[in-house]
Amino acid sequence: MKDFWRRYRRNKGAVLGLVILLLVMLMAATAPLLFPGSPWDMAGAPFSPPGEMGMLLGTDSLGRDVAAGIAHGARISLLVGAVSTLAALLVGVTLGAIAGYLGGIADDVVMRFTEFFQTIPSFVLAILLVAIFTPSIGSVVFAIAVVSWPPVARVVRAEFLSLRGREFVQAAEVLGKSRLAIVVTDILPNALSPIVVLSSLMVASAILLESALSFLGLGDPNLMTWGFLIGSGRSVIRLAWWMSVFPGVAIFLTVLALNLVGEGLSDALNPRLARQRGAGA
Amino acid sequence: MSLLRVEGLTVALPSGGDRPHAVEDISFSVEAGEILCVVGESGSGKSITANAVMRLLPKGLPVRAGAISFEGTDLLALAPEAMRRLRGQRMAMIFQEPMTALNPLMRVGDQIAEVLRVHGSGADAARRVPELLAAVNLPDPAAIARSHPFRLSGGQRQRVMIAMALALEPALLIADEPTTALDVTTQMQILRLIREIQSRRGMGVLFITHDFGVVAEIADRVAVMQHGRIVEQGLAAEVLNRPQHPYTRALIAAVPHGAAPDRADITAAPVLELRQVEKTYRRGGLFGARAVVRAVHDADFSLRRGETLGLVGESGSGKSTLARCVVKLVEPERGTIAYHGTDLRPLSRAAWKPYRRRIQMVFQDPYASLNPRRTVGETIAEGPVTHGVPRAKALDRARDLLRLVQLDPGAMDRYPHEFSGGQRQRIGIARALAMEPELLIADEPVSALDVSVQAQVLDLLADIRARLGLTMLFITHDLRVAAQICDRVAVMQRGAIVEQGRTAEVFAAPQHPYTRQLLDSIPGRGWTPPAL
Amino acid sequence: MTVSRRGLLAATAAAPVLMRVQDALAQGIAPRRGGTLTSILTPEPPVLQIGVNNQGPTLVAAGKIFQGLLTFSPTLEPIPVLAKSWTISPDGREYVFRLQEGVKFHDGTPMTADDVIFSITKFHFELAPRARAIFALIDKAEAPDPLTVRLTLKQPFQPFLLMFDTSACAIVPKHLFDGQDYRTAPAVQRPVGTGPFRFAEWQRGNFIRLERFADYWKPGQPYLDAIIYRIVPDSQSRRLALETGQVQLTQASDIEPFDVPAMRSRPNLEVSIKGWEYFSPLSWIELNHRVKPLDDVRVRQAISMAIDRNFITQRLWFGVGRPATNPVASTTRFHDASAKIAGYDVKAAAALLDAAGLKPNAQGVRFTLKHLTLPYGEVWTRLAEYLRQSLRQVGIAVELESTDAGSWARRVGAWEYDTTINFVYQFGDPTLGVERTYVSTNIQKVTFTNTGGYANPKVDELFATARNSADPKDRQAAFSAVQKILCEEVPQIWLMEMAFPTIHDKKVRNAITNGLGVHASFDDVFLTA
Amino acid sequence: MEASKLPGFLLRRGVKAAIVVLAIVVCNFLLVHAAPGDPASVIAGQSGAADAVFLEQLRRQFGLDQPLHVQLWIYLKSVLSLDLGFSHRQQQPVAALVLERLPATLLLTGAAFAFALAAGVTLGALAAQRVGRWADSVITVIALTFYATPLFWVGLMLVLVFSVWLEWLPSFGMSSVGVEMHGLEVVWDVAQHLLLPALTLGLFYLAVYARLTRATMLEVADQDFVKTARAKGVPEGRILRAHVLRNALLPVITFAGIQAGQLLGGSILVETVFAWPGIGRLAFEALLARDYPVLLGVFFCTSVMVVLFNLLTDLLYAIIDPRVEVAG
Repeated sequence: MKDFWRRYRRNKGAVLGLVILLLVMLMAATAPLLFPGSPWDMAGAPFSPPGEMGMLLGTDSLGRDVAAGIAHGARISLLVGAVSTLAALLVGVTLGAIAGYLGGIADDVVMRFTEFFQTIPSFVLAILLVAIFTPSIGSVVFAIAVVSWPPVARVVRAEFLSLRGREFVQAAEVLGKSRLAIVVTDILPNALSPIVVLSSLMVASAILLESALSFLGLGDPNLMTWGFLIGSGRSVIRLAWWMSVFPGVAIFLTVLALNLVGEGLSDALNPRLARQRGAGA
Repeated sequence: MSLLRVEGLTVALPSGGDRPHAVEDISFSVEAGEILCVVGESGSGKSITANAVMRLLPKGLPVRAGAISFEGTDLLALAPEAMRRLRGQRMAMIFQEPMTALNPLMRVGDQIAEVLRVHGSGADAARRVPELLAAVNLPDPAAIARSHPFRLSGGQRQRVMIAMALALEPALLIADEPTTALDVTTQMQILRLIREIQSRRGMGVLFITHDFGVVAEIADRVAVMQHGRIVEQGLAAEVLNRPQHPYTRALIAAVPHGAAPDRADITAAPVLELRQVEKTYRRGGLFGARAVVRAVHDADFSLRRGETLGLVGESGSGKSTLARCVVKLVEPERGTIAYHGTDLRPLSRAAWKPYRRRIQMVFQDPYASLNPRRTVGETIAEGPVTHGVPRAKALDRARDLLRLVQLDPGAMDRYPHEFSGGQRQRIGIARALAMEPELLIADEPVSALDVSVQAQVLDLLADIRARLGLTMLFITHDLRVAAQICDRVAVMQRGAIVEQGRTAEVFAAPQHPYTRQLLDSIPGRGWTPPAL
Repeated sequence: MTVSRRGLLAATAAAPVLMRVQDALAQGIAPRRGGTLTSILTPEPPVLQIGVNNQGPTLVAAGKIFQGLLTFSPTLEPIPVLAKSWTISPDGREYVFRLQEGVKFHDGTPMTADDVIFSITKFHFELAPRARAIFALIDKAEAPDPLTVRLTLKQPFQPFLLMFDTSACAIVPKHLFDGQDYRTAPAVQRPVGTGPFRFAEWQRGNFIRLERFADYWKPGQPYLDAIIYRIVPDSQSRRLALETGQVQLTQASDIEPFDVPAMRSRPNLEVSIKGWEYFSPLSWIELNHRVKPLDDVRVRQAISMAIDRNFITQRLWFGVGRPATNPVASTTRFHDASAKIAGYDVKAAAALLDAAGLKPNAQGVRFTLKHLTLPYGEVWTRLAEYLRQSLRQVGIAVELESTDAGSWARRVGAWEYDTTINFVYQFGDPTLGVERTYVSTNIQKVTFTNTGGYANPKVDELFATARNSADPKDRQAAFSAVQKILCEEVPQIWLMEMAFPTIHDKKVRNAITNGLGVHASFDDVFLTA
Repeated sequence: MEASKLPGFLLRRGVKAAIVVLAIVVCNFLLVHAAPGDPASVIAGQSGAADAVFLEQLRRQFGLDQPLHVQLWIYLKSVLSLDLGFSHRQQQPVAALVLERLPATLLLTGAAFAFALAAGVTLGALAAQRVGRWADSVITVIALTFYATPLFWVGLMLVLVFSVWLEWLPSFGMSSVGVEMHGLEVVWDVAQHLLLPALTLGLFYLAVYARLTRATMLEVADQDFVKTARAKGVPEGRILRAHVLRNALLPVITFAGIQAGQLLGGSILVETVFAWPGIGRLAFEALLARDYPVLLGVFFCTSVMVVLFNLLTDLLYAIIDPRVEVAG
């Protein structure tokens, strides 16, 4: 653990990312304190630019505080990102494990299935799903999960495939351990690091996906999200640039942070790659 | 003036290494028309020396001191461009891994032609390439030139590498363990090839190896390296037969002497009997191109209590597959695997479980055979625990076992990566013994280890076998090793056992031509390590 | 700021509303032949055949291709178009139209009484529900001569004439439809009418091009060579197109309300909210009376009083439109200004809810309502959000459900909603555009009927009287009465008399000359040099 | 691999592709029909007023009175005869609608893809070559930035800057209408309209490819055969081109193949922001209007395109990498 952190620290970008991420989380956590009441409350005059009338980041077309929106939106965006990623991991890891460990026909079937899901333009699929189950946080999370598990399955499968052939797994077989025991105690722990790295990136893309959906008006109408803010600010971008610019920046920073953290993790988890990445990134 | 002269060369290691210098103050020279073997165990700095001469050292390993003069010019002072012009033209290099040393996407011919091209003689590439391929005794040079590397065998690729190296008739050839990855027979051919070409052209050769057999085979002079220093150098005959430095002596002592011990016949009841076991691999599924490989067939043998049977053969001969069939890691299509009379082959996973205690296995790669995420203690105790032994008890036993394999019981709570290859192999053995097996299957247990370590592990195995009365199935490609440890050997070729019998007899009077070929290929078979 | 004020002044000063060609001449501006008018159409209409589709965009574009017998002034006086003149029998049952001479369809065939009768009694009767409802009153339709049409009604129907505008009853060529499925006839894809412009080209998702019809029956007209409607789904792109002069005219909801002030301040642009008198759309919060406690009149009144209609008009629609005062828009006939709904008063609203026995809980919530957001764009979403916040003030929690046009229509049609927003055209006369929402006889599982399920015999009776009497005075009486009752019972929460900004380059003249504004035929529109 | 083996290879992949397409068609059909709201009520809603008679008429037209499996069977049969059904909302055959929009999308995605790949690989290679130096850092940061920025937001910002403030480029549409243009003028005009959308769509994938190229190049650079080349005295420049880059491109190609579908997805956003008349927007509008036939058509069309594209990359791969057929 200690030298993990040491290796992680070596990647300056990753540290920066971690700091940003922590700040965003802090903001999400303290949103109700920073901005008491609902982010939907009409707190000031519509379209007042940043700084004016005590509105740090200005107000929107109904005089709602953009800053409040961003703070409260952080909670939802992070939540959606995390939950949908967890769901995707659940599906992806299970299928990937089955395919990779059992191999043969099981592998074939699962992989065809995965390929199939990767062939459908995922964003189109996401839109479709959300529309079918009517926009709500549930349907959004579901849609994101559905379109983001295939990469996990592929990675996990590859890992399992290679680990299955490794001698320590064969040794476990020879010791007479049960399949489940082997998967759980021998293979999974060694396949973890790529999954960890991947999931940090998945949270990032989940947040992007959510914002894209909200942008197209497919977000949960009762929840304040960054995507919604941009969506509502988009049409007035020339009247009130701050409405879409600041949430955009928020998304950018968060996603950036998650990516940096992801790189840091992969550096720390497999030093070989870290050397390759060199001082870059 | 020597062809190559290295003086007081010191190469630094990146900080945090186990020692400050990879190579420290070494001096040697290579004359035109001679072969200098630099011999040493892994980490002795021999490869770094070779790369330093080519100035192919990674940035992490800067040259700190010393001079390298080649044909009178100081290489270390040379501008990169000038150095590039020397490489491939005056001095060439071949590497250990023929499989990865060629660009997979480039036709072999083009890769050879590239050497000519980049050194300005691309004009006659069309003519020279086939010549060169012929010169390294490759059949149908034209065809080979047109094919991609993945179509060639390891030996063929190494020949291609040599052809490439010789393309511009360099004065110096640096060979970095060029035969280590090859089978004995191929290795012998390559060694002969290098020898022949070198003498024909009067090149100087700097030959890096860890195998004294190879040294005995081709070296004119030898330099022995330990921990980045040359501890002894001199004429091959001298060093091999009258080593002075204790380290050299130790190394040579460790070389398996190959003389088969003449043991009494074992007449005990057979523990394991294999009959008509067949395993065939079919590659490619619904959409892939099919390929059928008969991995094992006609490989009957029986193994009596207390006996050690050696399965010898080259890679791909099916020896490992056969061994894995016995422990159901591979499931053969037909045949019987009778263990004390009961056929194990048809048994289900569950039905197999009780036999797991009796039959255990030691694996080849000490780095891959231990789960990096569990402590040594757990690893060893795991087996018994799976079979219902209380954890505490299993852990105590594990401690004893560590002692048995000559490791400090303090190792219990440490993780594999904190151990050296030899130590890991001991842990692997301990893991197998924890089950108190009757039959131990050892799959190339020492081939990944350095000579000295190899010797220790072999002794350990011999000792344990004697103490516990183990029956052993010992898989190896190294005939010297087989000779040293096995009562009987079975020689495998392309999935079949072509000859088996008492070790001494097989070695003394091989019946099958292939066995003979194998024996002829033992490097330095003319040389018997002196008893020290 | 000063700039924009000057802009405003300019706008009012030079308002071309109702500026007919002769007025222009009087002002010394000779109508100029030639030039192409580029405008915008959103959303892209499915087809340009009025009748097969009667959505706004279709009417705007097809209004140049097709013509009706009449059109209407801003005060809803009939203006002759294809009908040169007309007479109505004293008993209000016989209508005789004299048709214009020399009117040709775009395929060259002359338009005759046959075409008119076909259009009325067959084409629109089958295709358009609205038309079917009213033309069902026609007892006999005859053509004494090729240029005369006589329609005899089963009973007097005073708003009858309002049905003869292009948007309600465009005259189509009989020979291209008779005996075919009107929806799939080839002519639907290449519409043929009598209008000043003929259909030329349609690159779906890109643009529609109409070109001057040389044989148009008004000599020398139209003035324009062509009209191009570009399809631009993004509102900001639309605004940009207008500002950069890529288009010279926008209408309906092309330009989002919040952009209107900026447009007003542009010296080269003309902003007008006139030209919707015929349609006079009125928007309201549609309540489902089947959902408790919405059946309680006090609750409805409370909701109505909890909403600040001025905020909505000023903040959301930026002054485009007027706060609604009663169910009949002030621009529709028989509007009674004396009937008014109670004004914005949060305290009173809360009191009413208390009276209704709906006490707030710990979170200050009396009860929760679902609100189906109208999926017609930005501003409607904003409106829903505004309603949620302002109703929360009086202790009503509102949960928004966002949906797409499809589901919205389905759910409203199937009564599967608590509250939603709705707006309908009034077509100039309460009988045509208001009645349908309140009479119990029209409670159907179909959109734009009395989906709210409000039922009041008195109201039914008064609407019936108004419908059946031929005398405007009697009708006015009935309508006034019904307006008073409705203002008391607030079956729906009327929000705004909607208006849509028509914005055009000052070079474009006569963009709005009657009560149908941009839906007009544009045969007198011209571009100044 | 040898040309002789190519047909067989293509056949195998072709069969595979066909199966996938079929599966997609069925799946799309079921998905879209799981959606609430039938098209009849939609049109009823939008035609301003409606009555039960009218609704019934429509339902019959749409074949919505048929049971689902019958509708599926009908759809499949017609799809196989390349008839994608009839859009009753648009009063047009779906195939016509889709094909009408297809070129625009192909142009957009094609341009974006080409740009992303070319620029991405170049930048990635540059970064790998100068690993650890400032150029590398700059490129990495740029890549990361675009990688982390929402597509539509980039689009908005580009419009804000280049159309609104600088007024250099048109902000929407595919061509200026009503202006008489000939030959090169048209091309130039379309190019101007194409620039911003293609850029928006391309930047994200540029980032992806740049990162990927850099990583793989560094990985390849570590491999033995590169060292061999050095030992042969091959100049660094040539090593990079002939040995490292060529090998590093393989994973990039594979990835590009997988990405094709995502690219199409992204085009929905971009086409909406820039009013680009392509199938992406058609799909979204069709969805909001519950225009089943069009949706099905668009999905069928996109999936076919993706599959075809994968086929293409497979082929390319097979040509570049001799080992392919052994890989099976």
